[in-house]
Amino acid sequence: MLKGVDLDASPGEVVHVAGPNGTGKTTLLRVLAGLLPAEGGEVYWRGRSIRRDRDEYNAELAYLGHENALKGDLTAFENLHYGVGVRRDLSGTEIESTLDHLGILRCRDLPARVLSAGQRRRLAMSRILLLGATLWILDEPFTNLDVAGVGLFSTLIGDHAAAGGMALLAAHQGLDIPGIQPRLAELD
Amino acid sequence: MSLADFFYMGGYAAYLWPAFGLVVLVLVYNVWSARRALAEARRAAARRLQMEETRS
Amino acid sequence: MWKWFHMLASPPHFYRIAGLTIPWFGWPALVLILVGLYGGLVLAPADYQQGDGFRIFYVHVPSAIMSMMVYGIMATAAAIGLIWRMKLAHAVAAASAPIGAWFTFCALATGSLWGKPMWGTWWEWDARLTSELILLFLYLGYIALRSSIEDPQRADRASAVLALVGVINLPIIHYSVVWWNSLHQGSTMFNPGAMSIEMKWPALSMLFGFMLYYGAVLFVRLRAEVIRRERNAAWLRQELAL
Amino acid sequence: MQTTGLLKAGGLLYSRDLRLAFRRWEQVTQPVVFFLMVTTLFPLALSPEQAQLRQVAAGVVWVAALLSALLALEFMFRSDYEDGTLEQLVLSGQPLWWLALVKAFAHWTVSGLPLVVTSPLVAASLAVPTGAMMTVVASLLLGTGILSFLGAVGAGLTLGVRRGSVLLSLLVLPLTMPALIFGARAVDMAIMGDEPAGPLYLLGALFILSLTLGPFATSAALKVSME
Repeated sequence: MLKGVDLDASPGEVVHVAGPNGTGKTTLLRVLAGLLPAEGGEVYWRGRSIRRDRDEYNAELAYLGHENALKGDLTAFENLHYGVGVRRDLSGTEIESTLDHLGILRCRDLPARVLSAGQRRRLAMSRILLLGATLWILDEPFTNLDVAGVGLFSTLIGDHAAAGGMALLAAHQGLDIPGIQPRLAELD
Repeated sequence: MSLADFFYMGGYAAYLWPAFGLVVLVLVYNVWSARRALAEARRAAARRLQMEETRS
Repeated sequence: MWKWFHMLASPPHFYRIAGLTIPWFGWPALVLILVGLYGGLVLAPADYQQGDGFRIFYVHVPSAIMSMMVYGIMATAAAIGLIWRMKLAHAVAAASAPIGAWFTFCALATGSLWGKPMWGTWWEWDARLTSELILLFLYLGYIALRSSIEDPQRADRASAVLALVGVINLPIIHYSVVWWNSLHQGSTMFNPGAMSIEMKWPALSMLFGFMLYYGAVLFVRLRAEVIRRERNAAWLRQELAL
Repeated sequence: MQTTGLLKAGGLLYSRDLRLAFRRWEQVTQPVVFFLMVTTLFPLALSPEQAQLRQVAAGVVWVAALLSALLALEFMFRSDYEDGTLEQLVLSGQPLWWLALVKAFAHWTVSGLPLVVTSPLVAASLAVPTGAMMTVVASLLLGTGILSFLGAVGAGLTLGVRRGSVLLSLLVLPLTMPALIFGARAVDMAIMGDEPAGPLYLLGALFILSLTLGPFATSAALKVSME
């Protein structure tokens, strides 16, 4: 499906993977996250193939797919408690301050099932923040968000890059990330 | 031994010949179906190549 | 050696070599099977207990041996395909499954036809027949899984995992069935170890004939699999003379 | 930043799955109801006579339990697969075989264990003597465990596959036949008043085998299904 794609990113950088539908943005991101094996070629992280050091790579990676990976029957708080807890130790106050940061603290004890699509996307983004990973791979992070939400996510991505992290994101619209000019990788 | 004796098979003809016949049938069928699969694959590949040709 | 191996595994080479090899398997297979049939039906003396009925042995036992051997080959190929990500090995596993299933079917059907005059019933819950039946279920599961996954790569890898789980289970299934059977009835059929040489050789001829036959059919099916998986148009065009 | 240890991660995943199961209570109770119903069919179909029921009791209890547990098997990874949670688990940095083992264990807790608990009731209704109850429970404890760990492989392979549930039974049933043979035999021996230790040990060996090898095969199956 994808052929001749060459991509690299360094700390403090945001890479915007763009292109019309069906050009393989999702496939590319899934390959980069190690969820799909590349038929030819390799993905390297800190100079080492991710096939070799799977667990180390995963520990520094936060991936947001099309699906929010939320359990409808669990509350917002529980979703983060379990979803992030498998990965690293975290306290309840940490979760609450992140929920607050994303403007969904009042949904803390509501089951994810009753949240709006935009609120669920925010909740999924809280998980990305809480994971504390260096590399963010975000597949269409702005779906279902209102204008304020798009602005908030852009700020978060900008802050992440400013703190030395990096982000790869697929989005079909233009990006406006404060304080940083994203590098464009166009697929066709 | 006469031919009739041979086909009679000591009274076991009713079981023996179906068994042999079945195995021979399966052996022939396997060859036939494998060859058909190959022909099918070749036809499908040819179609695919022609489609690609017309597209480009 | 490694380089030669890689060359063989490249689709165009393999396709041509397989095409050249098929007659070398096919014709000797035909000869050996015909010789085995003649030897088994005409030359071999009748068994002193079972009379001419024992002659079903000449198709039943080689089929049963093949059914297990093909499963073993299938699982080995699947393991190679999983570990070294070799497409050709996956193709071998895929092409073996229907042939193995048919051998299993033959072993069951001839066993049943043999059982009727010997035991007086079409189906006896004999340990070997029961294991053979479960083996057929394993083959059918493998084929069903493969056919219900559309993406060929995923189908390859998923069915390979199943084949490996199956091959680990096969001896367990066999011995548990033997144990179960020994509780309920005594040993059955007859003991091929006690056969004389003139009774034995047609069976060996059949068995080797079946092996070569399997090789020939496998290669025909492999050619089909290679074409199906091939995306490189240049040689395909040449091969299909377009 | 402190990464979560193996045991704690497993504990979290386990308690998450249990909490989810209890919020969908009907999913837990359905296999048990099915189990009770199937075993009711047999006295109706055969005869209510105690001696006759006792003769087939071992087989009936075991086959019914196997089918009931099989019913729940397809849900082991289904919802995690559909909502993307499985991807997150794969990327969690924890070994996938461990997560697969924990999930299979959690699944057993909500689908296999209830069957084990209700089995004395079912056995009693089939005229199994009280002395054989321990064997019924012990054999099903091991048997449902085997089905969960072995069935996890099949559940992983059939994720996102057309007609997955029928296919799943087709794949898993032949693999569970040895367990059925030993389990039903142990119960049968206990009913006859014999010492059932032999088949129980063999059942235990099968359990250990599926517990140790199953999770690795499951993790391979899950990786394939994620592609």
